Amino acid sequence: MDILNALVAFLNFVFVPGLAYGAQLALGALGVTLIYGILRFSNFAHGDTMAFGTMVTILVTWALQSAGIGAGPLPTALIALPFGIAATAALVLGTDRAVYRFYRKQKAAPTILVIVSLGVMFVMNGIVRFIIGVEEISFADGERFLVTAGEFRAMTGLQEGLAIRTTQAITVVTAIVVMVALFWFLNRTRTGKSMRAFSDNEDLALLSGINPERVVAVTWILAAALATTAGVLYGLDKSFKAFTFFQLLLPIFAAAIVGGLGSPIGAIAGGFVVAFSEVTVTYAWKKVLTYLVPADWAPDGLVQLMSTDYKFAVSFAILILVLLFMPTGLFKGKSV
Amino acid sequence: EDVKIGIILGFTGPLESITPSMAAGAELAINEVNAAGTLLDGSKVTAVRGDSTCVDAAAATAAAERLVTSDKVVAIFGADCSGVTGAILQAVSRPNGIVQISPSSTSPALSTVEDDGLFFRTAPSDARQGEVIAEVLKDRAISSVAITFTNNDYGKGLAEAIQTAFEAAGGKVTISAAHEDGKADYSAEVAALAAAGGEVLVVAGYVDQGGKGVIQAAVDTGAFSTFLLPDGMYGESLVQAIGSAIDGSFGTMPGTYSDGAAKIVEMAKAAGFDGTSTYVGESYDAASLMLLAMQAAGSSASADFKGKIEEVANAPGEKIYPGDLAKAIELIKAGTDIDYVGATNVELIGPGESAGSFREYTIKDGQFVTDRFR
Amino acid sequence: MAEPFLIGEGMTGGYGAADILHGCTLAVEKGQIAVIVGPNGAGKSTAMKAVFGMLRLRAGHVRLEGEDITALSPQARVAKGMAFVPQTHNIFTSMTVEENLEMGAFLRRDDIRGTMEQVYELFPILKDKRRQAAGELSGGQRQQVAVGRALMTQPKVLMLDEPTAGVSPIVMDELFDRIIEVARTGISILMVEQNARQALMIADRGYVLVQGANRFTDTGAALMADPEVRRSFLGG
Amino acid sequence: MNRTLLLFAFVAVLFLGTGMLQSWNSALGILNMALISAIMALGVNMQWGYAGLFNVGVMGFVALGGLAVVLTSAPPVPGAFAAGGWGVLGALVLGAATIAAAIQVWRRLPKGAVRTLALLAVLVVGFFAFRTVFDPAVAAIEAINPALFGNIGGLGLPVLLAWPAGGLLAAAAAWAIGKTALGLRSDYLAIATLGIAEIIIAVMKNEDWLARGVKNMISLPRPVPYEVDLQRSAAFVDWAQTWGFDPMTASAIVVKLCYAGLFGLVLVAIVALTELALNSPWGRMMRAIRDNEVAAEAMGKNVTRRHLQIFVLGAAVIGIAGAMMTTLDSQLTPGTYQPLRFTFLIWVMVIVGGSGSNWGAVLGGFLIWWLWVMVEPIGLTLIGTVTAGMADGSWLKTHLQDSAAHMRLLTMGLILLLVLRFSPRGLIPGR
Amino acid sequence: MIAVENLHRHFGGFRAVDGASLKIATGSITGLIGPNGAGKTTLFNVIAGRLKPTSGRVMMAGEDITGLAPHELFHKGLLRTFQIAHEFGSMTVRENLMMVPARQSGETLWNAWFRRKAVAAEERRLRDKADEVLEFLTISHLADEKAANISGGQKKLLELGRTMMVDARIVFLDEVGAGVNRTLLNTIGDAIVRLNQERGYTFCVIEHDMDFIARLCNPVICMAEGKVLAEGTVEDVKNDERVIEAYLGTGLKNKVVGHA
Ligand SMILES: Nc1ncnc2c1ncn2[C@@H]1O[C@H](COP(=O)(O)OP(=O)(O)OP(=O)(O)O)[C@@H](O)[C@H]1O
Ligand SMILES: Nc1ncnc2c1ncn2[C@@H]1O[C@H](COP(=O)(O)OP(=O)(O)OP(=O)(O)O)[C@@H](O)[C@H]1O
Ligand SMILES: [Mg+2]
Ligand SMILES: [Mg+2]
Repeated sequence: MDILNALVAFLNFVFVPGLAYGAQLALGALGVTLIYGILRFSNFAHGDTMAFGTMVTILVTWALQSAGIGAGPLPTALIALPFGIAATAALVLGTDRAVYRFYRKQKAAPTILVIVSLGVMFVMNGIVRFIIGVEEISFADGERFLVTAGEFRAMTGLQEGLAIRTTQAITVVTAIVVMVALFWFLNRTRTGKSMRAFSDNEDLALLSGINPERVVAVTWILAAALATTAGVLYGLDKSFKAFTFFQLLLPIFAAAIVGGLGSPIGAIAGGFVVAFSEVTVTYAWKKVLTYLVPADWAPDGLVQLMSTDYKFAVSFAILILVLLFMPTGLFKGKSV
Repeated sequence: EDVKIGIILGFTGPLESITPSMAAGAELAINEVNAAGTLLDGSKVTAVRGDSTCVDAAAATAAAERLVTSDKVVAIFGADCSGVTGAILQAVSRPNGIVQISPSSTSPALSTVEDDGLFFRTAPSDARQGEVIAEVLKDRAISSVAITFTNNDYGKGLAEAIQTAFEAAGGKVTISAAHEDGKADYSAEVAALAAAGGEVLVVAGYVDQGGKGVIQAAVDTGAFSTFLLPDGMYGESLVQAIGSAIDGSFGTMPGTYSDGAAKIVEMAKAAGFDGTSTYVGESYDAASLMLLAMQAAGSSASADFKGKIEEVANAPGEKIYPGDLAKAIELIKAGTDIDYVGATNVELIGPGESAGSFREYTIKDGQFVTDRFR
Repeated sequence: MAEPFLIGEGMTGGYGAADILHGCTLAVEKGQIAVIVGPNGAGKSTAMKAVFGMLRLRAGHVRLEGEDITALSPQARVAKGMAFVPQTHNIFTSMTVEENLEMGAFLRRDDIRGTMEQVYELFPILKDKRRQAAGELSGGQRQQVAVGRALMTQPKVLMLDEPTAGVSPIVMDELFDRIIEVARTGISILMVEQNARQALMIADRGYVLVQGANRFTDTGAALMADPEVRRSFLGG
Repeated sequence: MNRTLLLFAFVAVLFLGTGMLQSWNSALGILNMALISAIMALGVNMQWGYAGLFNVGVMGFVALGGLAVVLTSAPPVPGAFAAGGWGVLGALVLGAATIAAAIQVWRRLPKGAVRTLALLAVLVVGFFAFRTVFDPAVAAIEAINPALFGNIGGLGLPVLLAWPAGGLLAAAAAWAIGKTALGLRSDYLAIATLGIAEIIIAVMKNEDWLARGVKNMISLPRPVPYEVDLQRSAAFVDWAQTWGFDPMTASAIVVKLCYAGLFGLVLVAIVALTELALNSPWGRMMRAIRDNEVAAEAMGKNVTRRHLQIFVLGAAVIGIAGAMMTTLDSQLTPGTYQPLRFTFLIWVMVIVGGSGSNWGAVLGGFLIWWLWVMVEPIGLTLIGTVTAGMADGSWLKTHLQDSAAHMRLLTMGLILLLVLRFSPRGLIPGR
Repeated sequence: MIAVENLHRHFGGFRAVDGASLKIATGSITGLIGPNGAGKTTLFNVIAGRLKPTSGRVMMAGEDITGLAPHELFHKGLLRTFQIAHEFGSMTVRENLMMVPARQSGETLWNAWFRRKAVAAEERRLRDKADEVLEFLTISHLADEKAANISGGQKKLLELGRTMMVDARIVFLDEVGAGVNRTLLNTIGDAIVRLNQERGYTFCVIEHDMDFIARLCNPVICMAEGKVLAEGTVEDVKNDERVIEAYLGTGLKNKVVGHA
């Protein structure tokens, strides 16, 4: 019997990684949910917007590093982040001008916009690969860990270690802060409310004196900021690779939808649901149980509900289950 | 005469990050031959690239169809992923009687495929490597391992081979779990692997793909500290990304007694790309074999040179290493038998299969230190 | 006669190729009430939209206080002190009642609490429901929200497209009372009504629109008195 | 109508042009996949264009169609069925029974803790019973020469039978999915179907006994002669030579034409049936449901039932196309099923073609597939032109040339945006 | 015909319908009035199967129809209109009407594919019927217009028109009059009376126009706060103190403005 070790093993392999991954998805999902909430379409280009923002940030980071500028224990990329956001904002505003605005004027159906965003995705996809290539890039510097597994073991004398990465901590904190800020912005500020009004009834918003172009611009700038932040934090934690960022799109959408499209809290909740359902259902409880039960009861098998082959299948099955009971997601999302 | 060779790899799609180096590897051989200028009495070889997308069989065959029927390539180099390789073989190479050599498709199913003697590959067989790895583990007195494999024919085939061989040798495999490439997070896989335990984690994946992600997560959480790295996991980028944490890990990769592998890395460096990237050696060898076989047949028509490929690749004969292509052409012209060894010690057995011998290495201070050859 | 406060003059235009309006003219003086009646599909709503700039006119002008505003966007007209309650889709369904009212006052920079209290006084039910999403309200309650939203603007001209459709008699009376009061403070009111008799009773001016053109124009009382108008348009 | 004809003429010119400028083999190869794509697009259009069902699980039905080919027409694996066939079948029946029992428990028992407990008990017992029967059977099957077989094998029937079988398999799956998930709307239905498609692929990848999983099934039988056989047939060679064709090329073209004929027949049949259906009271009812479900229900239309019907029909059409595609490839490789290619690309076809219109879907299928293949050379040409003026060996030039492959998707994106710009409701908008 | 027994429908904590019990007699034209938010539409929605009741029962001709789906009720002869028009926007006005009749043979795929003739004949009949209804509603000229593009009042007419396409037993009209020109509304009133007398339809009519109610309805039921407040003839109800206070009011305070 060794409850502490069991707990630490669980924290180290399930809770901390799940929490961090959930926060990463949530940050991405916040951007998706914002676009859906205000502009009413599922933006397939979000993954590549994240890639673009991260790419710019990386380029700036390199410049800063070569100029000898750093952020001490924190990654240099955090200094470069504002530049990334600015460039991405410029890009998406330009895209809106050149592409989306036309369809907005036409009052095109949301599915048309989805397919249009698919086109934008292809283009951005190409641009990113043109500029920075397809290779994997690690750009994290500074202290990688708050505490490593080894240090933890030495500190506590336990058999199991607990590792927490700096980026994991930053991501979780950022996700929560951004969620609260976004919720506050949309529900309490004048601009935020005008954005919701615009999404609800565009013609009536016009009749209330709301400037649609401004609403759209603010939405895109926020989306760019969210996408870049999400991308950079993810890239710092894992690494940057254009293709993976594209692949991220799926779990991000899953998070946004299961949380309820258009709801910032939903995006966070959805992120955690997706992450934890991936991590927990296929978890082999052997290790934890071995600590908990007397030695001769220790399980032989892995005590695993499903093998990890079915990780995605299981996490999707959980999403579907959630939706069957809450047809518009955990937090009563919108549907167009 | 202008000899065109079609290079069909997944330039876009899941393997897009390793394909540029593979293509460069093939083109390295082609440039070398062109520089010599002696192939088939001064023919110039040009490479025409096509995108296999790795996953879209229809797009891949369309690209191959275009290269063969429109660009008139005389042979196809590729593809990379076994699925599209098989599709191209059936839909394009066989109907048009074109030789196809894949540098990286390792699916056992391709061994028995109906190919009219047109299909070859330079990537070593999974079964053989499984045996080698089991030996390595045994020699290092390791009795239990966990295995994770990339969920495709290569990964699964290799994992099964390792497991069979290792268990036959009395070892214990605690878990053999798949991971998907290109995914965002591998916590779940690492959690399961860690729970199962084992002295070493065998990672039958790709270095630029999920394999690296799994190692990273395993190192970060302290789940494993020693890894066994089969051929797909060999690459500088692994050390660069993970650093000293994987010191002490070891692996196997196709390798020769000679310094063919080292040579190709040098040559690649001079040409401006990473020669340690996965399948670069195999790519160079595949292209070289194609060209040397043409020379041996004295013709660039597939029907003529398809029979010469095995002859060129195998003993007996004078051994040919990377960088020796000009010499090889001269030797063939002179009627001397050659044995192409190349970067990966190519030896073709059975129906166009590579036998492969392996190099065992350990990572020490961020360097790949060769222990021995098997 | 001096130029009316707001006038849409000789308006011709429609949604697509075919014209709906054919030289239709609507005007309202400062502090007066003008009521538009007519059969369904006559073009009343279209004319209102035209006055508010939500429809491209092929001919005709709209002038406010003598200034030609034909080319202005609806937003710009809001800024000039015009407010409009459309016939349908006239609330923000996903927002609360209170937020709907706030959106009405979007362009105002002063304290809006006073006005909001007035609206709540006029429509007490809205105060009870102020935290509820407007889309969950009953038909008549929604109509009250829509009118309340326009009142929040504190406009110079208030344009209402069938404000009383679906509201109960007691609320309708309150509403008309309020409209009279509002007019007395110097605000011009232009409204479409199917509860035509009540509406014409309080109207300074009445328009009967048929097929996109003015058929009768007179004072409210005179139109009420005209038997032909009563029979054909006011239900006898 | 004129516009429709013109657009089809334009697409025809694209294919003819490919034939003349590149090669007829290429053109026919693209055409064959275009025919299949058009059928897939028709299936999606039935679900979306007629009934507004946002099915993003196209890939799953395509894959099931492919699976049907293996199960019906792959040669049997000696001893496999005897080893574990009955066990697997028994386990599947057991699994279905468990689910049925669980549903009954949920329906019959009153709400409360008892119901939840009973449900859990049924599920847990069922799961373990399933595994006890299933696992050994699977192990037995997979033990049979895993490097080459390890699967239960097919029935060895003619491959043309596999097409309707693919439709049936997809329809059966769609029925089960529809029963559970069609209560969802818009993007929520989308993510559910997307998830189900991923689950289907996960099963196909990991259940080796079914169709060898990621180890792939290759050399599946085909309904048309092999090129090499034609090339070996003296009669054919003579025939080709009398017409002045190179036997090699001729054989490839003849085989492709055979495929094109088969696919074309299926396409024509499906278009005919869908057109008849769409322009009938049935189609009107469907449009009403799409426009306003609440009102349609109040007007006596059984919306749930209709949704299920159209979902199953659309899935069947997609399944048939999936089976045709696997037949054309003569291999099943579960790893190649990716949402971008098998779901979103089909959606692009439907939307660009014009949702709700059958001819639009067909046109979209042809046009987008042609583009998907041709953007590669187009992109390469583009880069070639751009870099032509630059100095050899300059940094930018090499960089651009190295990135040329990525012009493929970029070009695709640009063309997609252009097409949608000039016909924002699709090329042939539906009603 | 319809008996509603102690019906409740709550939204969260809010009781929109709060224990209402009422009867709609066969062959009557029953008026349903009440202040905004009294729960009239919610009651309709529960009866017509759109909403599930929180508790209580709905009987139709002695049969318990609580919780049946709208389309099942339609087949039992229960029709309704919507307060906020629910047209089929992308279909023409005529198609909006033609889709209504139940069990059209062309609605099965088999017939649509293989019995074209019979279907076509049926279509001609439906078309004639639809044109008749359009004629009556004075919107014949809009037959081929998309329903999304007609005016607000015309949409309400279309709502009504749909109920005229089939033989109903009972029709629930939710404020068909709001936004409809009064002259036309009189004609509609006549039609309702005619359908009631000649074909024996039972009607239940929600309306805020008391003149209209007075002309047609007997009895009249007044709801308030989810309950039945008063019930009886028009006169009874009109003179009921509580109804006046909650619903009717006492007319304009300001009467007429000066300028005229
Ligand atoms: N979905 C809902 N959620 C919450 N409250 C609701 C919902 N639908 C209706 N209500 C509330 O129930 C009450 C009754 O609404 P209902 O629509 O039945 O009124 P009504 O009698 O038809 O009024 P009107 O004459 O204005 O149409 C209203 O106060 C309304 O706010
Ligand atoms: N969006 C639109 N597109 C095309 N035609 C329209 C549109 N809206 C209205 N119409 C047509 O314009 C004509 C006038 O419509 P309008 O809405 O102005 O009528 P109205 O007088 O307000 O009628 P009501 O009293 O029924 O509201 C109608 O015949 C209608 O068919
Ligand atoms: Mg109107
Ligand atoms: Mg109501």
